[in-house]
Amino acid sequence: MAKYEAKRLDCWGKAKELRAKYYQDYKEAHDRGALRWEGGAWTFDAIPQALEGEVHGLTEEPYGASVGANPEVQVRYQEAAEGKWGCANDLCAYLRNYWGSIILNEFVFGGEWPKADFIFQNHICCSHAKWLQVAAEIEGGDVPFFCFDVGVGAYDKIAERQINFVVEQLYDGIDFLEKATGRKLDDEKLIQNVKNTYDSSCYWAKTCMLNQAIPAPLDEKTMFSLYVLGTLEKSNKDVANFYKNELYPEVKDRVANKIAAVGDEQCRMLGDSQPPWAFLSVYRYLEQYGVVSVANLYTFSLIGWWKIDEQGNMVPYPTLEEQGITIKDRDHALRLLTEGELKGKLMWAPFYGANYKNDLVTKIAKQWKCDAAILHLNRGCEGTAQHQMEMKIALQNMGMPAMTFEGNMADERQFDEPRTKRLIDLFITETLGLKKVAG
Amino acid sequence: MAETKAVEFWRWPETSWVNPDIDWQKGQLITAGVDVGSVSSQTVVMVDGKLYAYSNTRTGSDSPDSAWKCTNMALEKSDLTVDNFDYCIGTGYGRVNVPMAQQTITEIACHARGANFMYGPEIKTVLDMGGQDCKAIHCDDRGKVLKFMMNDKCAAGTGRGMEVFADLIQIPVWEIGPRSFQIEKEPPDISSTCVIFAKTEVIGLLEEGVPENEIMAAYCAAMAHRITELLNRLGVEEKFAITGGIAKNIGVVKRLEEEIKTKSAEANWYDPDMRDKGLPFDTQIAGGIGAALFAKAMLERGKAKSARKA
Amino acid sequence: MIVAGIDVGGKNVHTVIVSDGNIIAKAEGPTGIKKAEAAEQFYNEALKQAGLKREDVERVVATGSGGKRATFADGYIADAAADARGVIRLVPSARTIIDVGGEEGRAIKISAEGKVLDFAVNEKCAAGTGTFVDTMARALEVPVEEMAKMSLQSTRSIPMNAQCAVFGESEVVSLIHQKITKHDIARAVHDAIAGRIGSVARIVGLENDLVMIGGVAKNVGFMDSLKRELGMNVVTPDDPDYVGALGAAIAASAGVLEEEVKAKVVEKETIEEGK
Amino acid sequence: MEASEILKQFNDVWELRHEYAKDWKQRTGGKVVGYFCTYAPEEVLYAADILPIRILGAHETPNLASPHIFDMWCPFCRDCLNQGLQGKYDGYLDGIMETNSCLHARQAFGAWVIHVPTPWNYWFVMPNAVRSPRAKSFLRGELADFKKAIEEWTGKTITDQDLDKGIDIMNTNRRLMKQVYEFRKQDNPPITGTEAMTMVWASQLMDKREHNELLKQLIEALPDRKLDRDTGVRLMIIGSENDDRPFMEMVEDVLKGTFVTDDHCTGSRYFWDEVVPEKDRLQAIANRYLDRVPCPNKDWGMEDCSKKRFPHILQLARDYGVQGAILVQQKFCDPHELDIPSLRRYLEDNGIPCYFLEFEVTVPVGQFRIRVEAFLEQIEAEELFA
Repeated sequence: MAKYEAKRLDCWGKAKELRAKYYQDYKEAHDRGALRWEGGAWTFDAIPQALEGEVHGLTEEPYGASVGANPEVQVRYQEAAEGKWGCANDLCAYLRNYWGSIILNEFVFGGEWPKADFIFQNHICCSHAKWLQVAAEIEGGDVPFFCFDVGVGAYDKIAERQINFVVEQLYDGIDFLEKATGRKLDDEKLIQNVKNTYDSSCYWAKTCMLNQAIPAPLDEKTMFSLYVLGTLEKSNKDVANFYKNELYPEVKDRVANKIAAVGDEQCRMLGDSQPPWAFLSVYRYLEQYGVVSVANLYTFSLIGWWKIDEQGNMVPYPTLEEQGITIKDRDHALRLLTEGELKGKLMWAPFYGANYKNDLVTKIAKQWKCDAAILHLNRGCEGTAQHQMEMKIALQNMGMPAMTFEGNMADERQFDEPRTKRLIDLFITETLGLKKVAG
Repeated sequence: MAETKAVEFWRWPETSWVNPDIDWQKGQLITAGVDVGSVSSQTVVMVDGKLYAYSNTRTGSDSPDSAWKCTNMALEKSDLTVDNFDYCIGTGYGRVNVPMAQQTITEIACHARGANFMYGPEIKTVLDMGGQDCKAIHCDDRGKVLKFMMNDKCAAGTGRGMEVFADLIQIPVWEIGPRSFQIEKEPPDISSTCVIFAKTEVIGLLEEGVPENEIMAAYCAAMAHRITELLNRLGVEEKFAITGGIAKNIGVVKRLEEEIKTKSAEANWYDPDMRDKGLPFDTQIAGGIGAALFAKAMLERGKAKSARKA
Repeated sequence: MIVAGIDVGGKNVHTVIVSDGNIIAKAEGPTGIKKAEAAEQFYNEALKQAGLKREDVERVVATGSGGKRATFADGYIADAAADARGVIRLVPSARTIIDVGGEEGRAIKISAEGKVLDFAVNEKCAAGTGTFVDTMARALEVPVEEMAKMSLQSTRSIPMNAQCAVFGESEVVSLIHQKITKHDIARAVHDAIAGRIGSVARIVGLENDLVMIGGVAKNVGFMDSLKRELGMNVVTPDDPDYVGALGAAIAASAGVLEEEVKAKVVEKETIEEGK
Repeated sequence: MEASEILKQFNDVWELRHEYAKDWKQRTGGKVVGYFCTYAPEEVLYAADILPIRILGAHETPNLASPHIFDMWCPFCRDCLNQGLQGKYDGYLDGIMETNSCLHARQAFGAWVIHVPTPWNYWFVMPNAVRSPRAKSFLRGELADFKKAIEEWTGKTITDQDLDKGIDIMNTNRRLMKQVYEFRKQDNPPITGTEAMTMVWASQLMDKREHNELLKQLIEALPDRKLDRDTGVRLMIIGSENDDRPFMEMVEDVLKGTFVTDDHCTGSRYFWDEVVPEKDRLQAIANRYLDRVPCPNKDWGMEDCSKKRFPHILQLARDYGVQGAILVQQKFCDPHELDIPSLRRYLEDNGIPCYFLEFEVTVPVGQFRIRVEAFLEQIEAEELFA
């Protein structure tokens, strides 16, 4: 008999539906005279999506992850990138999936590779700008390319200069978009898109906050398939509505009724970085011991916006309503968008030092009442794998048992499943002293 | 103990041959190539650019000894001696320690040149699978290297890897190829081609009772796949020839040809004369042949003087 | 109470029979390919030595990478857990364990009670394993024991890039070609592995007493290199390669194995549902 | 002084870098600041009479680094951290800084700040979008903050005159090293690639005022220097950083090749561009770092997928009569891994044969020798064929 009632999310189907539609739209865009653009999960999609007429984007990381979830395809794509293009096999695994997909002219959701009309990217880790720069080269070198820089400093260092630098680049970006597409940017659309971005980003954070409850209403495995919408098109009305009006209320309701993600929750786990997508079974494996992955800086702030309050706690970034702001014009919209991303996206802080990551991760461990940490040393992504060993030391210093396992989010050749399970067994039964839960 | 007993499984038999139709005394230029590889060594002796004698032996831990052992074996059935060499070039891993050689040239250049001699001028791509290196080479119709690539700091898919494997399943290395086709159903994947981790995987399969032949098929396939990755980086241009020990492993060669959708040149002499006489064709002597031919070229072009002592 | 512990490693099987805390018999031999049979064989051998029959043994616990193949065992315990139990029994002051086996090198941090607090394994590479030593010995054409002694006579240290076992070989070959003495090469090999193991050990932290177990602990050349690498004393119990088996036996006398037995079953299920 | 004598002095500084810095401190009583990436604005440090030194490799397997950076990170960065953890910089390094460079160097810096006792540390936000016109004013602002931070730390205000001094020291050093590179264009260069690179290492490790004096003497002496060696194949080495002496020596001493130029951040990429003086000194410095030959990480544009660095490399290759290029990549170095497939195609399409090598902390000379030797044969072997 499980400790708590557990049931799956009602809005689950909706999330899958939105995701499917996104890729479908991108694929068919040209048939409908719509524009196609490539960018990143962190690109300010609110801007290209504000061009007149119908526009559809394809974000590189989620695409790479979708490929990664399918080992057979993934290996084929990566070998094309490594063999035919000749890149190193330790580059970002998403990137290799993406390049391979173009080289083989295969769209993982069926059909040929849908070449974009332009690229609108932003850059913070070593790979972002180059990723699509090279993609454009492989695609024939004729895809207009724009990239702006958001690596201007950590959230606590954001002032006028940092915001101005990004906003000025965004103005250049708008000129680029209008020149490249011959379409005008629609300010009404832009303002609406920025509103939506705020809702998506802030309500995801609010939803993550709810996971501080015991039992946790969500486990990470589920959260992965939920935040993905925010990595596809956070400025989209349907996406914003999903987070604000469907997911958040439902999870709130689960907390009120003590509905758990895992009925036998007896150990709350902290994770780090992405999991090896083709091996989510690892989480199922943990559940046998009542171990539930409830928190992860990556899962929380890949799209979520946060701030540190007076008490030094991580709390959701205020929505426009909460700030009592109505967007006046283009400039106002661009500034608000930039401010939210630069101040709210704590995921970017580790780019400026291990101390930031240690600070945030230890906060999370405390606030989300974690008992242990299982850290995926992710060979597939330098960005999310920053300072992971330092972080392990920091967690152990606060008295939390922590284990690491090496793997790769999207290169199954670098993940040893049986061995990892052996290590997890050892950690859970010996270090944590837990037993498998009945049932 | 187990180790020493198993050793034999990874040993290719040693061979030597002397061309009965050539009287070396009548020859103008006697040149030799000694290829001391990390695993096996070959000595090739040519008289005026014609194959006179060769041997194929195991490399020991001391290169000069290996070079001598190999060269003596090549000449054991002949009255020709090292002193009769006009010029000798050393190649292979141990090339710098070949006592009878006046000069060294890398096995990349030598294999390309040798393949050109053995398989003919249409050869554009040469794959040389050595003990610890796998080399993909593009060359012109003279056998001159235009571009080449070698495997990285991982020995997966090298001859040595195959030997460790043979050692492990205790099947003579020369039997692996043929037996890898005697299978009922498609073999399981061996994902890790790392010599050591493949080992763990192979043991796993044996434990699950997967038939030995299927496991050999799996390993050959894995190896062929690794080589394909290297060839893809360079790009395969017809005609394509394979030299070195692995060319003898039909289990890898056939699967490789399927993967790259290119047939490799038939393992026989391009020179109709040699072909008709049925001269023995050993893919491992390509390096030695190339070296011996370079030696001849150096003398003819006055790049070197004869070092003949007798 | 009479119990038995069986450590089925990648290379060798070790078996001990323990009566009221004392080892009364032990047997070892190559694992080979048929692990189950090997386990069976060397268990029987140990029984014979002890002059016991199976029914005399109260409980049998297996460990090691092939431990779950020993189906006749009453339970299974993870190898690091067995190491911890074995070491704390032999060296109560132990806080850090280094275990270098045929296929894996690992470091374990334990509490005074022998609880596993932290652990690290050298991932995905044979450098830093017993197999690496064997391969290099073969490249040098000397028995492992020989190579061990040789390296003690070396006077200089040569950095060796020991990433892949087979390339380690070719580096040995090129060192030979550079006319470097076998003594120095032997040391280079041991230094390389010690370096790798050393960095694995540092991940869990080097707390005294540091105990080295596993077959490689019998390699005097490696131990010399390891002490130099870590700059601290390293304790080696007698029969360091039997510690895992002993740990399993201790677990057997402690009982509580129903979990472990169940674990075998459940694991299979989840793997199926996994994909 | 004999050229060889001067070059030996560079080598000594490189080999005894810690002793040099300690001695410098003794003599001048000044502060020493370490940096990882060549985007560190050394002008400002010199303006404050601080000695900037680059944290470079030691080529020992970085076993102390493992608990802090796991091994998917660039071995060079782990090597750098390892020396800090070994205490090689204890007692003399007053500060350490990092400048938004690659993620790998950031790992080393992140761990350094926590575990290597260093009184002062600074994160300098060097924009990634160096090709964006908007970066100019932003970077000027960052430089102003940096200047302020140093003033607060040292208690000494940095005047325009001080900045001019800093700019002059750096520019002179750049100009002189470029003059030395000129000699490498000769048919038989009087200076080997190993020596030239040692000169650049020294420049990153010693007081540039002293380095400049030595450079002047070197430029005097080089015309009379004849090297008793065969130049062989004229090579260019291209990569991230390369302080791997055994490799350079293997190619130039054992094999028949000479590195006649490079694109490296322990080579030309470090010093190629000068500060163009402007009334607003900080703006002038900012412009220099934005306009310099970029690190691949920052080499992306605002309109298309063009790369600024490629034509520069090709120009160097042509100016120095390069016959072949060796592309060296530190294992896991993403910025360069991202450029190499494109760069290789670009150079080969322009008639420059390339060979690619992946480096680690220790170089397996045996394995690399055959590759390079075969590459040289590929370029030169014509003589063996009719």
